[in-house]
Amino acid sequence: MVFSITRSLKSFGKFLRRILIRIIEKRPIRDIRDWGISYSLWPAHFTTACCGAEFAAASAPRFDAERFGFLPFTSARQCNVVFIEGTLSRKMAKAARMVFEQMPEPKFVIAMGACPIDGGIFWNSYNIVLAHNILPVDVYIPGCPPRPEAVARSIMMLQDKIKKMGGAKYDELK
Amino acid sequence: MMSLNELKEMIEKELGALAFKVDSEAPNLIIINVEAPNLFEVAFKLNHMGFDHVKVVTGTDYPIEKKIELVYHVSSYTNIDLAKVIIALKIRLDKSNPKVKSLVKIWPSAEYLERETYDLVGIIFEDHPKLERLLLPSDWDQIPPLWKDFKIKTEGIDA
Amino acid sequence: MSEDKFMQVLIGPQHPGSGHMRFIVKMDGDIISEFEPDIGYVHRAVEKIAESKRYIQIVPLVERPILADTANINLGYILALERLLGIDAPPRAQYLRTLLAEINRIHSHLYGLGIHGIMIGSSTIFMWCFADREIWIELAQELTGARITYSYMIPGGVRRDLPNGFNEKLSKAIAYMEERLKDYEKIFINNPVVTARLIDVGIIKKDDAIKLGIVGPNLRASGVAYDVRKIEPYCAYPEIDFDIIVRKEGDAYSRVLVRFEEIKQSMKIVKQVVEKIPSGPIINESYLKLIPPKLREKAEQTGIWKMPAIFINLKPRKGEAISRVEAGRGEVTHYIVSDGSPNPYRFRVVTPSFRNLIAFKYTMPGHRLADIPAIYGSLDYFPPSADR
Amino acid sequence: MIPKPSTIKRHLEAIITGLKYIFVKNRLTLRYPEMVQLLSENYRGMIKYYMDRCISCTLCARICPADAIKMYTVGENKLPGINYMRCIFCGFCVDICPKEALEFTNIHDLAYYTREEQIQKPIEFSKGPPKPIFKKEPMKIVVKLDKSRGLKYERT
Repeated sequence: MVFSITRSLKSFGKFLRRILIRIIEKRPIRDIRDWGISYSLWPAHFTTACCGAEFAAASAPRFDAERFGFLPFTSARQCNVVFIEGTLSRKMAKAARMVFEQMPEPKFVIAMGACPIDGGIFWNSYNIVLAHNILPVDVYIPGCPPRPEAVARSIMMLQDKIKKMGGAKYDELK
Repeated sequence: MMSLNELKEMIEKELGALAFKVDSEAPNLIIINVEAPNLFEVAFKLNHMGFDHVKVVTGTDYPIEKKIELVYHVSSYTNIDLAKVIIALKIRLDKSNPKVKSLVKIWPSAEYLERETYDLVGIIFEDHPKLERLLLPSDWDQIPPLWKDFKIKTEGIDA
Repeated sequence: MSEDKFMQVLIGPQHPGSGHMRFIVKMDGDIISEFEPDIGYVHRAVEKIAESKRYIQIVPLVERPILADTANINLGYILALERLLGIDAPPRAQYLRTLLAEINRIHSHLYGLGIHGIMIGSSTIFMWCFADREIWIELAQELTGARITYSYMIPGGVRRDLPNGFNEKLSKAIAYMEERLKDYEKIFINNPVVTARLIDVGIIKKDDAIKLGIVGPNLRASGVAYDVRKIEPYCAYPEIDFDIIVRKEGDAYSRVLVRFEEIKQSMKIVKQVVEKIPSGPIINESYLKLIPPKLREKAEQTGIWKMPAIFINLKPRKGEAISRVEAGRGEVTHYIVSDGSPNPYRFRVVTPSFRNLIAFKYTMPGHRLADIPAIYGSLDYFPPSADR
Repeated sequence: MIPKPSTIKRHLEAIITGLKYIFVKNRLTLRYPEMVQLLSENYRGMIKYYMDRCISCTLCARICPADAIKMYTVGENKLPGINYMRCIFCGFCVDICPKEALEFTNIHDLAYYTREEQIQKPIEFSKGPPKPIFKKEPMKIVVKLDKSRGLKYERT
């Protein structure tokens, strides 16, 4: 008896969830949701290499990336952006993948600096991994290291991307 | 205040037959060539003289002669006279069997430097407290990367 | 039974208190009993790549690992290369090198202080240091044309002359900074919260410091008066008056203080450099005459010098050279083996952070888990520079 | 445990210093998309290429530390193209060019959605770097140093 009630409640919950997702995916609500996501991008506190110095400068007072709702956060579980700050070595690539998998959907990747894009000056090293080979990169920032302004621009570009094609990212949710 | 040559003579006298060649190079370098079996004793004597820390441990591969040259750059913190010079302690090892007694007991500062040299050049330091991979991933299965036969890609200037 | 007493804790690499490295810590309750740093997360094989590059191309390569302190590591490489080439920089270039090295030391120390601050929970000092660091970066950018990666020194000289009005800007920056450092003392250095966390934590005794071969401010905080700028003066340092800051305690707090006082000393050096700087060329005569006359004329007006084409094919003599310089974090040693070809046969660089790595292993045991960030920050460790 | 008077004094000093900065006008945030810093002439930003001045000497491609500049065959000539995915902005190519065919611009704040658009072949390279897009015309400012405020921004 109790068993059948819980089962029917469960299936009702599933049904409700499906309806809710359908409503959220509809135009006005979807736009509000995407707007919300685009202004609450929290990168995981995950420094892969030396670009972290400029990333720190970007979140420091002078360039203050927090104006975009961009707040570096400690735990990967509460984050939705992984910022590849410089070279990915083979050891670090495993960690990057792990951090990315720990994050909840929807999640985004920004590759900062020449090294994760195409190796930069280290392109012929035996120990580096390119970011796009292991992660779905959304925005690339060239430069070695990129200026904090470029970091701010990449955040703006990611916000634009989320607003324009946000829904496409959440196929897994359905 | 000791001149470079005086110091060189002093070291020659101190080491005697242990070192087969002592060179000096301006402005601040003294090069001591040592046979591998004598290395530990020479290091002990140098430490006793006041050279108290290791700056660099380098392994260089010479594929034609089938040798690996191991260099310890040693200097002093406490003695101002000795601090002005750097001693290069050189040993040549067979590439097929690059084994040498670790100097960590004499100079604890060599610990990570030797471990890195093991990792990247493949020299085995006997009696080292922890001879494991340091920089390379632990599943590295190729030859040591700083050997000359480990090739990395290069590109020309044409697209 | 005794095995059960210990617990292994892995910290990093994704952790705000670890940087790009991992700590394998064996805990006995709350006390650290064994501490093993696991590095290599930023190993990019600088030494191997250098063998495939020309001598001039290594100038930007050596900078990348030690990004917070590029001018000094650049200088070390150039000194070693100049020893092989048998060439010297003219006096004005020597002064300009000193100037950039010291500006860089200031913002490298501010970086270290800021990161240390946020590790022990004082985000105010992080914000302050990173804000004031921008002033020195702005000055360096004015001089070199880049924010952090200057690639300013080339064999036989430097690339750009002092821009107009630089002295005035510099004196304003120093005046501002001197006032500001007084507030730093009040809000961070003398703050009881900070002193409580740092005093008597992570002590490295003088004998241990020598035995472990640690370098830089960490060594000087343990009572060893070793500074390459005094022991083996290079560039303009022989003609400049400054003090080595030494403290006896050897704890985390004294390391912070040494760094803090060194900022003041660096400002003193910078002041003297701009006063004493001689006029004259900034590139060695033998390279200067290879620049086409038309470009040379223009360069004299703008202060932006061109490079001669010979730089692609620099061929030093056969042999080896070693150089040491005092970078912000300590002594950098460059060792080059040349076989007379345009590529180095073996290139070796040992950075201060790599030599300070050993301090982790021998300082941490006996402390509590919460002390790890306090000690780690005080050592001013920069993982990419250790891994190279 | 009762804290020592000196400890209380130091606590108070820290708090007062903190409070002081609430009132001191010491803001230095560069509100980026609205404000853009004009960089000096010698800033090593993205590179502009003048095809008519180029003599195809290949010096730029040979000195490039990151192998970012490559020589492309265009008609009979070999002309340089740049790969911004690798470029490290060291400026060696500009400094070694004997004919001043390469020039620094102070564009430095670009990001891309794809990798492909970051490779510039000679023709695109000669058109100069892409201009960053702003939604609103930004305020151009120059950075001045100030004795009491540190960095100060002035409109041009």
